[in-house]
Formats: sequence, C-alpha cells, structure tokens
Amino acid sequence: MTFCMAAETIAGIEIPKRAAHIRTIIAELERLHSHLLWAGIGAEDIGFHSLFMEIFTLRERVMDTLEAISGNRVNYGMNCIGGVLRDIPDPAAHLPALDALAKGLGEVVIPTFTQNPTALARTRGVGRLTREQAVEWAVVGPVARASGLDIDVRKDQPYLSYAELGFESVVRPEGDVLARVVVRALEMMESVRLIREALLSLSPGPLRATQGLPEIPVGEATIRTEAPRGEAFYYVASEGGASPARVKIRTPSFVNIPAIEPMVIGQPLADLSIIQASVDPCISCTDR
Amino acid sequence: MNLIERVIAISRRRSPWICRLNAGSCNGCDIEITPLLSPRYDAEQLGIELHGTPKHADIVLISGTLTLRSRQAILDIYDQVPSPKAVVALGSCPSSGNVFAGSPLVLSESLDNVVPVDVWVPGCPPRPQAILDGIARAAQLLEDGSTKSQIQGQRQNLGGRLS
Amino acid sequence: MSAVWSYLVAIAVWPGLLFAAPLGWLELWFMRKLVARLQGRQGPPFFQPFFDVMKLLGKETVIPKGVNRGIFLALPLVSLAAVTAALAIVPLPGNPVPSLPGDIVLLLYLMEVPVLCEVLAGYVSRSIYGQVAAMREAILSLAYNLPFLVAIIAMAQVAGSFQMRALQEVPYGPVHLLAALTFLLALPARMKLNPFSIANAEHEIIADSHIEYSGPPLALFKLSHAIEVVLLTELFAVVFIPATPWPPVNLVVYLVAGILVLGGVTLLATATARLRLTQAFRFYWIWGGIASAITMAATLVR
Amino acid sequence: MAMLKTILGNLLRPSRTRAPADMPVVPPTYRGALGHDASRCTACGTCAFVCAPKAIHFTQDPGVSVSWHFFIGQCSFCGLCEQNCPTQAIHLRSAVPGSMNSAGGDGLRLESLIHLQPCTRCGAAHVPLPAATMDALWAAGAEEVERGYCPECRRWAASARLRNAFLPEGATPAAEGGRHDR
Repeated sequence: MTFCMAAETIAGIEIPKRAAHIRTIIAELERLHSHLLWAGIGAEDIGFHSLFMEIFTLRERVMDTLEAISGNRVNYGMNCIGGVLRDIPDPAAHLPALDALAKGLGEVVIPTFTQNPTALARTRGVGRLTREQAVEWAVVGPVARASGLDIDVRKDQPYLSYAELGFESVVRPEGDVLARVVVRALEMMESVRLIREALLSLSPGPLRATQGLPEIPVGEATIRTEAPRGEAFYYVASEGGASPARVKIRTPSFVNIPAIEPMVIGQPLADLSIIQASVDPCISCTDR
Repeated sequence: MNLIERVIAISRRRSPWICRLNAGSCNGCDIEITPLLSPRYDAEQLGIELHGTPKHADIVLISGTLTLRSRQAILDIYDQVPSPKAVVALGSCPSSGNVFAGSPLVLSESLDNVVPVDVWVPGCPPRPQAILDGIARAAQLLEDGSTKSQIQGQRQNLGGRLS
Repeated sequence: MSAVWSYLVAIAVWPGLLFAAPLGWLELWFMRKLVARLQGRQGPPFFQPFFDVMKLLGKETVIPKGVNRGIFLALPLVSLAAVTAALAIVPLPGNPVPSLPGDIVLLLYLMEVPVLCEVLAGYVSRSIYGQVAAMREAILSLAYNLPFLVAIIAMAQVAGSFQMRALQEVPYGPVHLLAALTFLLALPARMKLNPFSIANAEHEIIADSHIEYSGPPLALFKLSHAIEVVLLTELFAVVFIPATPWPPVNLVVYLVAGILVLGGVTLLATATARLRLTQAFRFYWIWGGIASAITMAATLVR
Repeated sequence: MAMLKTILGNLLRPSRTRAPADMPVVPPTYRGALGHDASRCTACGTCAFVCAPKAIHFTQDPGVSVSWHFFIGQCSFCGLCEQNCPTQAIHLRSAVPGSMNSAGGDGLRLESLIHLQPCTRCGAAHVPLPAATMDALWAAGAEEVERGYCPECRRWAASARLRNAFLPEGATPAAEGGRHDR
C-alpha cells in the first residue's frame, strides 16, 4: 500500500474515495490480525496457553474476513497503483465478525492480561523503556506509544480516510511490557471502531483512478504510513520505466529491534523472550 | 512385518512431531503454522506436536527461500533429526525462490538439492488446512516407510550387505 | 511367597510397571484431553500417549558429540527404575510388598531420584538450554520440597511412625486436611505444570532438560514421567483419602481421587501463566512456608 | 477470573475444532492455482510480463504452436496475471492446490498449447483471435473475410481501407493481393 501511495504521489494520481475507504479497512484489518498474532505469541511466551487459544480463535475471525474480501489469508494483493483491485460488495456481512471481536477483546483478552495475577506478574514492570530512552533509540509505533510518546502517523499526518473517520491514539506512560500490551489491546478496539465506521460509510464510486498499467513519470517520493508495528517509510524513485529505479524501505522492526537492548539490561533470562516479543519483532522485515 | 513393527509404523503416522525451520522466509508461512495449534485446526487431534528442538522431531517443516547462509544450517538441523524423518516444504519459496529469485544472496535452486523433500505444499502462503494436509501426508509416508530418507537408508543397508 | 518374589511382583506387575504404565497413559491422556476441552479444542485421541511412546521407541537415538554415552543412556533407566520402585512400596490395596518400618523415608528418597536424573540429564547433555533447565529444576525442587516434605512428615508425626500402613490408620482430624492442602500446594510444581512449569518452559528454553534426548531414552523419560504422575496422585489418595474396610472399593476410591486431583491441578494449570523462577521460589517459601508452619503447629497442639 | 470463566464455559460448549475432513469452506474469491483457457489466449505476453516471480513463460514451436507454461512452485498467487489478461484467458480457480510429492523439479507444471493457424490471406502461421474478441470486433458482419487474417494482414487491410477512403472518387482502388513484408 505504501509503495502504491508513493507511486501515486509521483504520478499525481488521486485515488477514489471508495478505494481510500477500502484501503483503510484492509490496513486496519491487517493491524487487528498483526496485534492479535502478537498478543497470542506474547501469551504463549509467558506460558499462558489458554489465552493463546482464545486470542487465536478471535484472530481466525479476522483472517476469515480478510480472506473473504481479498482472496488470501496473508497475501492480500488488494492495492494497485491508482486504487484497489477488489471491491467489498457486501460491507454489512463483515459486521458480525467485528462484534464478536469486540466482545472477545473486551470480555476475555483485556481483562485477562490486566487482571490475571500470574499474567501481571510476568508483564508489570518488566522490560521498562523510559520516555528518554524511547527518544534516544528512536522507537516507533506501539512501543513508543507505550513509553509515553504520542506519535502516530495516522494522527500526525493523516492519510487515506483517517482524518475523515476521526482517530484517537492510545498512549500509556509506563513503558513496560504491560503498557505495550494495553496499548495494542486498546488500539485493536479503536481499529474495530474504525473498520465498522468505514464499512458503514462506504460510498459508491469507482475503485481505480486509472485503467491498465499506469505510466509513472520520472520523479521521487517518500511516504510514511502507520504499519501495525509502527511507522513504515518508503522512498521510491522512478526513471519513467516499467519498474522503479530505487525503492528504499525502512520498516518499524528495523528501529524497534535494537531498542530491546536497553529493555533487557538487568532483567532475568526468563523474561528475555517476552521482552523481545513485546516489541513485536519481525526478523524478516529487517532484511534490508 | 511383525506386530511390534506394525504398531511402531502406525505410531509414526499418529504421532508426528514437528520442528519448524525458517530458511529465509517472509514470515507468511510461519504465521500460518501458528493457527494449526489454535482451537479451529487443533493439530493435536492428529497427534501433531510442535517441538523446538530437532532431536524430538519426526517431520521438519521448511519455509522460505534457500539463502547463502541458511543452506548449511538446514543441513545441520536435518542431520540432527533422528531417523525416520520426513521433510515438508511450505509454499513456493523452497522450490524456486519465488519473488526473491535472482537476489544476490538467494540460491535460486530447489530445496530438493539440499535435503530430500517428501511433501511440497504449494501456496503463498498455504492455508492452514493445506499445511495440515501436507503433514498428514508426510506422516502417512512415514508409516509406509517410503519417505526419501527411509528409502535411501534401505538402499545403503542393502549396499552394505551386498558388498 | 518369598520376600524377593513379592518385591519383583510389586515392581513389575502390581502396582508397578504393568499397572502404572497403562494408568499413566490414562492419566496423561486425561490431562491433555481436559486441557484441550478447557481451551475449546478437540484434543488428542485416547491412544495418543501410547503412540507417542511407541513412536519414540522406534526412532534412532542421536548421542551428541562429547557426551558420556554410559551416563546419557543410563539416566532414563535409573529414573524409570526409581519411580517404579517408589510406586511398588505405596500400600495400594493388594500390594504384595510387606510394610516396613521407615518405608516413608525410602519412598521420599526414591521420589527424589527422577528429579536428580532430570538435573543430571540436563547437565550431561552439554546443551546450554539443557543446563538452564537443569538449574531451574534443581532450584525449583528446593522450593516445592518444603511443603511436600512437611505434609508427609506432619502425617508421620501424627502417626508417630515412618511406616506407610501407620499413616493410613491415623484417625481423621484437622491435621489431615491441612497436610492435604500443603501437599496439593506442592503438586503443580512436582508435576511441572503451570504456573510452575519453569523447568520445561518451551518458549524460554526450548524444551526441558531432555532437550538432547531422542528415541528410546526419551521414551523412557516420558514413561517415567507418566509413572511419576501416577505415583504422586496415588500417594495423595493413599495418605489423605479415608479408607473403607473393603480393599476393592478402596482401589476404586483411590483411582477416582487421583483423577480428581489431576483435574484440579490441570484446571489451575490452564487458567494461569508461567511464573518466573524467583517468583515461584518466593511463592513456595512464603506460602508453602506458612502452610507448613500451620500444619506442623496443628500436629503439636493436637 | 475472566480466564477461569472462559475455560469453564469452553468445557460446557462443544469444541471449536473442525475435523480434517470438515475444514472451513474456501471463499469464492480465493486465489488458488491458475487455469488457462487456450482458446481465449492471444499469446500477448502480458501475464509473463506482470508476473513478479516469473512463474509464467512462453515457448514456441515456430509455425506450429505457442505454449503457455506455468510452474506452481514459483507462483505467489497474487492474481496480477488474471487482472491484467486482456482476454480473460487466465483465471485463478478457488480450488486450493493440494500438497504434492514433487514440486521442486516436476511438480504442478501447466502447459497449454495454442495452435497457430495459417492466415487465410498470406498463409503465415499466427495466433488466432479468441472467438469472443472476433465476435466483438466483427459484430456488424462487415469485413467477414478478414476473420482469418494474421495481424500483419489485418493491419494491411485496415490501412488499405483507410487509403481507399481518401482516394478521389473514380480512382481505382489499390490492387488486392499485395504482400506485407515477412
């Protein structure tokens, strides 16, 4: 999506409103699935198998929705330069999944993480990253927001339909693993709300601003978006050919993973796995 | 085949323990393995358990492209798995490199050239039920004694006896 | 029947290997199935524990380089032999072994052998994960043995004898209840279940101390763990559950009590996360210590 | 407490597990293995161009046929080929490709043969237009004779028509039977 946005910026294409809404829905569904995956793995890391099972049951609802919309569970292939490839023909069909999700999050996942004494014993005060350290290590996304830094591209530099749908970022000052859990959990609730509003206000219109393979003129663009793990940054340079001359990607994991270092110093070995999981490291994303 | 051998063969099918190996994957296949443990797919109903160490495994799931650095690691880990063993390759990457083919650090060759792969599960990434199906297929091969490593072992034994 | 024969029968048949292995299979299956059902899953088929062990028996054994082959292979055997011998002196109805003075002490020593074997298995494997697991296992055994030993010793104190039969004949009172609670407190850690599954924390140290084991030795370790579960549940039943004058009824009561205890422990394990080693240690020394103190006080004021 | 309530509730409810034979249905939008319809293919090469992992390529047997090749072990199931195919000859079926014993070397490789036809005018072998495209182009029934032409002859015919349209009245049209360069 970010790449398409960069190419559109170079070519000066403005995508239709329906396409922007669909992109927002997919981006937020992806955030839901990523955060749920993270929460499940986090629960598994503190040995909480039952919570993992509950979270993954919820996640399957998200995956079903994504598959029904895009045709694949992981590889959505929704975006093209100029808009989106696939439509959401029946937006109301996806609302029950959202209701189930909100219910599961509100009644099981959040209370368990914040009230179960054994879960609290493993997360509260663990892997602390202070606000100053967060600035120093330049962390982004939920890790930064859990350390009291209110940065979110969706709010600071609204793109797609975020300005229109209204968006509130979640910030916690504590900076420990528990704060990161809570930030992600509340972000999921916000995502559910965003998706619901976007689905209900899906305006009719074309899906694409262009037909066929668009021509991208000579030029360059940088685009920032808020990926589930934090700010993703794309630089695309075009020489007018069929493929870009240069694409530079900075993924959020690339900056978040080094920040594990100040978090783990002085912590017991047993907490290492949950601390490194708490920044949601995507090892494959750091291959640059 | 006597009774005990028969029981052991059946046990191999009914209790396949998995070791997961990421050779250089984009994580897509890996996040589709995790739902296998979740209530909907519940790998435990087929006796599948996910183990972290190759020493406990029967089936190695390999996902991702073969890279310059992962080739030796795959060989090392494969050698640590006690026989009989099977290898399941997930997705398109192990067979060809998929979109990563042609990158300087990616060996755009089939995983078959490194370790004997028994089952290929196509998809990018494969759906969890396809992975489950692939594991079940590999487990069936283990019962029949017809995984590539088992057949190779038999040949070596025969060769030893003949010479 | 001579004494030697009765011991052999007790170890090999009743209540030893031949009885305990299927019962351990049943109990392990019950635990796994219950966990699965509590998590809303289908769970393993009934034959699963059997298939797991049979499959491991049919696999190759990989011995890591630089490991003492003799110790490496002997440890699972010693572990299995010790738990079976320990089970053989538990006075289940119909046990041919005569009750000896001081057999509780023997039992407690034998029950420590599998733990020692696990610790040694971790250390001889030359795997750093195995060594961490062994260290955790050793430290945890220091923690849970406080309430565990006190529960048994309090009963012996009340009975005035270190003989199993004497323990069974103690009249029921508050000490029984307190000692039973203290025993149950130690049970999750002894069975390596949540929230004290610290020595086999698969996400922290990949596997437990038999990380380098494979094939038949691993199968023996699994078998030994199954029999240990039987031993712990049956020990609880024999010591703390009131006996009826009819031995066959007793047996049924003991088995049911064992399953119930397992169910309770499993429920706790399913509803909790894994604690850190220091937290578990503190828990056992504070709460286990308080429970032990109350139990011992009750034996004195009686 | 929330967890205890949940797990006890789970115990009372039937399990959420689906048996291997009863897995979730594949949605109709699912992108599965490729299917190719040789009768609609014009061998234009768009699919091979847009395919990022190069899972599609063409080979030709000069004068006889063009073959469309697809190798599943290289496909990323993105659907770009389907989206960009001008004649909708490629479709991603919703059937999930099953596991197979060999994909590295000779797994699922589709080959679809497109037979060349001789041009009715010059005789040059060419890929015929799909019937649907022809029907759309020659709906009016005009220039029926051009249906069997090769692309070069079509171009020639079109330019001849254009030239004739600009000729002053009474002038003789260009002679039929001119040959294009080969």
